[in-house]
Amino acid sequence: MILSNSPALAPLSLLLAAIVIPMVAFRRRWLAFPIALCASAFATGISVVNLVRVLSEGVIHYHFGGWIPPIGIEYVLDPLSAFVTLVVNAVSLLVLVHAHRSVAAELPDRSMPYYAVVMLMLTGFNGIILTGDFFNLYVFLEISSLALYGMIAVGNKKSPVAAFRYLIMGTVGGSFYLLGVGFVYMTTGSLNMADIAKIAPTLYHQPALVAALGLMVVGLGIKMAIFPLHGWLPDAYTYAPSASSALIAPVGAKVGVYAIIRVIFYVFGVDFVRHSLPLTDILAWLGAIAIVYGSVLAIAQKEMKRMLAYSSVAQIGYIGLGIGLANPYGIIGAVLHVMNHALMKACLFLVAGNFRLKLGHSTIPRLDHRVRKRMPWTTAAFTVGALSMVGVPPTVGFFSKWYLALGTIQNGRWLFLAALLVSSLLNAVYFFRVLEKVYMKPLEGDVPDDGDTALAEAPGSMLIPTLVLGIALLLLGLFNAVIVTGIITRIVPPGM
Amino acid sequence: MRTHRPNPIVSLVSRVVSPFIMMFALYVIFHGHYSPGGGFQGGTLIAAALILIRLAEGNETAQLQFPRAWATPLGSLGVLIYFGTGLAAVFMGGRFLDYSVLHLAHHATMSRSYGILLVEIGVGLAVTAILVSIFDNLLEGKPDA
Amino acid sequence: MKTANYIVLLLFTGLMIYASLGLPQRGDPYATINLDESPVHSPGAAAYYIRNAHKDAHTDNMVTVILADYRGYDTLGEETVIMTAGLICFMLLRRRKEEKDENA
Amino acid sequence: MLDFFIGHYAYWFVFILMAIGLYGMTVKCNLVKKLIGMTIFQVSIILFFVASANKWGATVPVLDHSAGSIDPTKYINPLPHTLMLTAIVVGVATLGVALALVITIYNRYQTLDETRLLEHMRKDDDSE
Repeated sequence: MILSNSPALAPLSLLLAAIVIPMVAFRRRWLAFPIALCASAFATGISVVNLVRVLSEGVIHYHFGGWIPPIGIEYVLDPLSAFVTLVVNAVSLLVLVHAHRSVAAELPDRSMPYYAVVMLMLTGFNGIILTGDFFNLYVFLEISSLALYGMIAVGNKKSPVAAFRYLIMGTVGGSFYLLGVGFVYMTTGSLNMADIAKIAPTLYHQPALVAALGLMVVGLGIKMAIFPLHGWLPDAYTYAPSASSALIAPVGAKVGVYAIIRVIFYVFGVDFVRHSLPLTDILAWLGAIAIVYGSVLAIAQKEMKRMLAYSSVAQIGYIGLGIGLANPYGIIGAVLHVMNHALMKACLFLVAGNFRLKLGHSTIPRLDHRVRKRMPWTTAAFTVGALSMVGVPPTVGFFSKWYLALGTIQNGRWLFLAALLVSSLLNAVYFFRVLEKVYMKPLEGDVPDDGDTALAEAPGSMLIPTLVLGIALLLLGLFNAVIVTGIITRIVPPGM
Repeated sequence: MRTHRPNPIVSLVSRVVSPFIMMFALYVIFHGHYSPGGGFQGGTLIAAALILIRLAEGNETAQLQFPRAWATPLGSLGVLIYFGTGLAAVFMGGRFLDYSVLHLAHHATMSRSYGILLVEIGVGLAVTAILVSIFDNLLEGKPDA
Repeated sequence: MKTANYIVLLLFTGLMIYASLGLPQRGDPYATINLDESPVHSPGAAAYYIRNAHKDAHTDNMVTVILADYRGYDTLGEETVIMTAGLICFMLLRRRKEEKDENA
Repeated sequence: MLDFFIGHYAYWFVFILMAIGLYGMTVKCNLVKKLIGMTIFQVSIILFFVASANKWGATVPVLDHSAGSIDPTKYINPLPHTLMLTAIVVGVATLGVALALVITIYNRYQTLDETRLLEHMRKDDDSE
C-alpha cells in the first residue's frame, strides 16, 4: 500500500502535518516541532525510496482518484523530479533541525503557526516538483508563495514591507503563469504536461502558444528571482527571521528553476523553443549578466545575510546559464548546481544563524578572530562552504562549474566562459573578505582574550546540521561522479 | 468594532436575515449536485451571515454565536475531512481521492456521489471557519488597538 | 519613470492582443478544446466530462463532479491555500489576544 | 472579418482590464490602491478563462435529463469554470494575507504611502 502510493506520499505527509499542527498544538505548543520534524523526516525517507524505485523501474505515474491523465491529475516521478524532491526534502530536514533553537529565540509566541506554515511551504514545493499538470502546478505554486510571504513577514520591523513587495511581485508572476496556462489550454485543449508535449510540436509559430511559453517562463522567473526580476529577493532574505531565510534561500529558488526546466525542455521541447522564440539565448545572457551583477553587489554588502542573498542572485544565474546553453553539459551542470547550491546556501545560512544566536549579529566588519577560537566548528563549516562557492576542486562547487564551462566551450560561447571565470574570482573576493576577518583580524583594543564567556560554540541541535552539510559538501564532491553518471546523465531531456 | 453604537433597525434586520442566509447556504451546499452550487459557495454564504452579525451587533456580542478561538481548529477540521476522505480511499486499496472504493453505497457511482458530498461539506466548513477567522484577525490587528 | 511604465503597459497589452489573434473563435462548439479527441488522439477532457459526469458519479452538475472528483486534488490544494491564508493572518495579527486568553 | 472580431473582441477587453490592473499595481503609491489593482488583474484573468468556456447556443453545465442523449455542443465547457473556482479562492486568500500585511505595516509605520515608507526604512537603516 505504501509502495503503490509512494509518489504522492511526500507532499501528503507534509500536508497532513500542516493540518494536524493547528488542531493538536493549539494549546500544547511544544508539540508543533516534533510533528513537523517527523513529517519532514518521513518525506525525506519516502523521497529516497522514490529515487531508488525510479532508478530501477523507470518513470512512475500516479493517477489521483484513479483517473487517466487528460481527464484527471497525475504525479510524474522521473529521475529529475525524484532527484530534486530528495534534495529539497533532505536539505529542509537539516535546516528544520537547526531552526528549532532560532525559532524559539526569535519567534517564541508564534511557533505553532510558524511550523504549520513551514510544512505548507514544503507541501507546495513537493507538489510543484512532482505534478504533471499545469493547473495543479499553479495551485501548489500559490500554496508555497503564500507560505513564503508569511514566513518573511514575521521577521524584524521592516519585514512586512519586504513581504508586501514580494506579494505584489509574486502575484503578478503567478497571474502571468495562470494566463500562460489559459493560452495553452485554449490552443491545445489539455492541461496535462505529457499530453501537451505531444500536441505542441504540431503548433510551431502559433502566436498564442509562443505567448504562453513566454508568460509561463516570465511568471516563474518572477517567483524564482531570475536576474532582472529579482528585486524582491535581497530585502526579503535580509529582513526575514534567520530560520526563514535558511529555509527559503536553499530550496525556494531551485523549485522555480526546476519548473522552468520542466516547462522548456519537457513540455514544449527544445525544438519548439528553437523554432519559435530565442528564449534559451535570452536566458543564457541574463544568466551571465546576473552572475557578474550579483557577485559585484555581494562584495559591497556589510550584512552577511544580504551578501548571501546577492550571491543567490548570482548562483541562480549559473543555473539560468546552464539552462540557456541547452546542451547536455549545460543541463548536467544546471541540475548538479541545483543540488550544490542548495547544500552550500543551506550551510552558509546556518552559519549565519549560528553567528546571530551567539554574537547577536552577522555583520561582517564586526567579526574577528575570537569567532574562530570560540566557534571552531562553525568556522570550519563556513570555510568549506565558502571554498565550495568559489569552486575549489575537492568540494562540490567545482564540479558544477566544470560542467557549465564544458557546456560553454561546446557551444563556443567564450564570453560566457569568461563570465564564469570572473565570477569565481569575485566569489573569492567576497568570501575571503569574511575569512580574512575570522582568521587574521586581531582583537580590537585590549579586550582580554577569554574575558567574554558568553561566546561559545553553537548548541548541538544547530551545530550538527551545519557540520553535516559541511561534510556533505566534501563527500558529494569526492563522489560526484557517482551522482552524475547514476542520476543526472539520465535526466538529459529528449531532443538534445 | 471600536465605537459600536447599537442601531435597532440594523440590528433587527440583520438578526432576521442572517438565519435565512444560512438556510440558503445549506441549500447551496447540499443541492450542489443538482444545481449550481457547492461547498465553496455555501461556505462563503455562511461566513457572510456570521460576519453580518459581527458587523451589526458588535464583535463582543457576536462571540456568543461563533467564538473566535474556534475558527482556526475548525478550519483545519474542514481540510482534515477532505484529506481524510482521500486517505480513507488509500487505506481501502485505491488511489488517493478515489471515492469509488469507499463503499459508501452499493454501487460505485453512488459511492462517488456520496464521496463528493462528504468532500463538499469539508470544503464548506473550512471556508466558513477560515473566512471568519481572517475577518476576526484583521479586526484584532486594527491600528492602535 | 512614469512614461516608461505607460509604454511598458501599452506594449504588454499590444503583445497580448497580438497573441490572442491565434486563439480559436470564442464560442465555437467545434474548436480544439471542445472536441472528443485532441489532434494527437488523446481524449479531449472537456467533452469527456460532459459525456461521462453523470455516468461516473451520478451527479447532474458537471462542475461539481470535476471540482470534487476528476480534479479533486486541485480542490484539496485550494483548501490548503485558504488554510495557509488563515494561518498567516493568525500568525501575523493574533498575538496579544492569545496571551490575554491564556492569562484569563 | 466580422466573424473574427466577434470571436475575439472579448479577449481584447480582458487585456485592457489587465493593463488597468497592472497600472494600479505599478504606478500607484498607496498600498491599498496597489491591492485594488491586484484584484482587478486577477479578476481579468478569471474573465479570460470564463470567456473561453463559452459556446454559442449552449446552456449551463448541469445535465438536462429531458434532452435524452448527451450532446457536448449543448453544454458550455465546464472545465474553465472549475479551474476559476479554484483561482477565485487563491485570489481571496492572497487578498487576505495582503490585508494582514497592510495592517501590520500601518501599525509599525503609521503610513501606507510607498515613498514615505521607503524613507522611513532608510532612516531605520541609518540608525542601525
